[in-house]
Amino acid sequence: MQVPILKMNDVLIVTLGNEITDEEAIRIKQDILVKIQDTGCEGLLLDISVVDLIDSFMGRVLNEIAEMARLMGCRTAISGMSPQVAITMIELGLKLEGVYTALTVERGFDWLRNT
Amino acid sequence: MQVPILKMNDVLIVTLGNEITDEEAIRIKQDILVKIQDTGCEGLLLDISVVDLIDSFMGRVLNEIAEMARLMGCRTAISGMSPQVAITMIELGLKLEGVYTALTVERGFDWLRNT
Amino acid sequence: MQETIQIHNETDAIVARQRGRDMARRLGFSVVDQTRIAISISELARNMILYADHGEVLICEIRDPQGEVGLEVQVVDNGPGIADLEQAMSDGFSTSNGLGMGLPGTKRLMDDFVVETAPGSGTKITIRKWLHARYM
Amino acid sequence: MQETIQIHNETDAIVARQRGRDMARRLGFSVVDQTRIAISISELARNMILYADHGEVLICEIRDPQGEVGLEVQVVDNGPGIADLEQAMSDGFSTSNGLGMGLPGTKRLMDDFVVETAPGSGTKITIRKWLHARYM
Ligand SMILES: Nc1ncnc2c1ncn2[C@@H]1O[C@H](COP(=O)(O)OP(=O)(O)O)[C@@H](O)[C@H]1O
Ligand SMILES: Nc1ncnc2c1ncn2[C@@H]1O[C@H](COP(=O)(O)OP(=O)(O)O)[C@@H](O)[C@H]1O
Repeated sequence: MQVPILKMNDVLIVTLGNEITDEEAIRIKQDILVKIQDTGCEGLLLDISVVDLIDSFMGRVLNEIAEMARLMGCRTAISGMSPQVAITMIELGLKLEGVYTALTVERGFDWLRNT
Repeated sequence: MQVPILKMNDVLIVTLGNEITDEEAIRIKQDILVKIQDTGCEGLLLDISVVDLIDSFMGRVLNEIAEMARLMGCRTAISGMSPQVAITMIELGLKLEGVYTALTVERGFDWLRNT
Repeated sequence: MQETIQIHNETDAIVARQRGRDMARRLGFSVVDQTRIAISISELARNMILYADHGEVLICEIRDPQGEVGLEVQVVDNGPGIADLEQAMSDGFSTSNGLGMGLPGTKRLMDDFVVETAPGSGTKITIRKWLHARYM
Repeated sequence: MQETIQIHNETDAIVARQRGRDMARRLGFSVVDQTRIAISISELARNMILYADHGEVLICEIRDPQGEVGLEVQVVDNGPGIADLEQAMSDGFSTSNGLGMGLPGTKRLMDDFVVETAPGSGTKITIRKWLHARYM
């Protein structure tokens, strides 16, 4: 799966799918970081509205992307987490730290543009 | 116990009662998160003015609700904690982190509307 | 005054903490002390359900040799007992992914805190609060 | 209803969790419970790949003596087994710089969680979720 990265008003928008393998995760990370460098965007929006669960693998991928982007000077927002994903993630014991969370793509986008 | 969730100007208001069992806690979490998704509200106000103690079970429930709501992009404020609840909670060793606290429902509501 | 509450589930634990609060109020304890007693009963009764399945809570009025009034709670079960008490009493230690604050926190909240336990012989925890504590 | 999925790589793990979710849905579990089951399968199947190279996941409908409907998942491998199970079950413990949440987290998510393992004789983990849990 090649994940498309959309650039809109200095924000990179990535829609993450459900079934990311280790290899795809590595590619996504690289693609995003290269794109941050190429475009100079300071905001990254990860939309996870179609993601149907976050297990420890996926939680780690999200945390790593956010941390790597931050090291490059780019802020990350995550949008669209569903109730069942939020509940099970916390019950499993996972955390998403240092990431802004937003209900919708629009709100995540607005936050990234205004900070 | 079915906990009513009130929606007012894009803030969800939940009045928590005293005697919440494990099962009720699970239901309350789910009901609140689904309501966040359905309404798109970005503020959640938990009023605990009638709660007469917060033990480690109740502390965990409050922390979990706030953290789950945050993952979805919704901020939580807790209002109305009485002095005896605050004192005993701290003596027991519990913390409420990442939650805004307000003296009254009105102030919690104002804070959620203005941030 | 003395009361015994059989504990099998969380609803019983809620009843027990309410009874403790009521008796504390009748004995003249402040609202903060009533809450300290209620929260302690809640923690110990929940532990009992979690680790020993069931047991009982006894709440009674006591007097010391000087006539000082106090409230005593005994939380008694026939569960597995606690093998390493020192470890169990330390902040944050839990065998159930709990917060590990129940035992050390209850000790902080009360004036007296005594545990009698051995592996295989159950657990009895006695806690007391004095109306006019000589040391707090 | 019963299904067996051979697990050799992560794509198989993704298939297995999807099958678990599908069966849970057919049995009438809520979306949250479907997700609890799918995430548990994902954690255990990934552990299997990581620590035991390969194995299999069995998913089946079960009934208890009272006729209560449930879903059972068995995750079975012939890997090295787990020497210190208590340690492996504690939050944050990992021999692979993992998060160490897989086993304790799965236990929190499910109603029943049973591990059979010994060094050199593989690992079998059985987890269950009941449609109407009597204890949650
Ligand atoms: N009644 C009991 N019977 C057996 N073990 C107990 C009992 N109460 C407490 N324990 C043990 O003591 C540990 C610490 O208890 P506590 O401080 O209340 O924290 P928590 O309940 O969050 O684990 C428990 O994890 C358990 O192993
Ligand atoms: N199927 C298995 N075979 C052998 N060891 C295992 C297996 N599953 C788990 N373990 C051991 O248990 C430990 C804890 O597992 P877990 O809680 O899932 O955390 P993590 O996978 O992040 O290390 C692992 O680090 C590993 O040592």
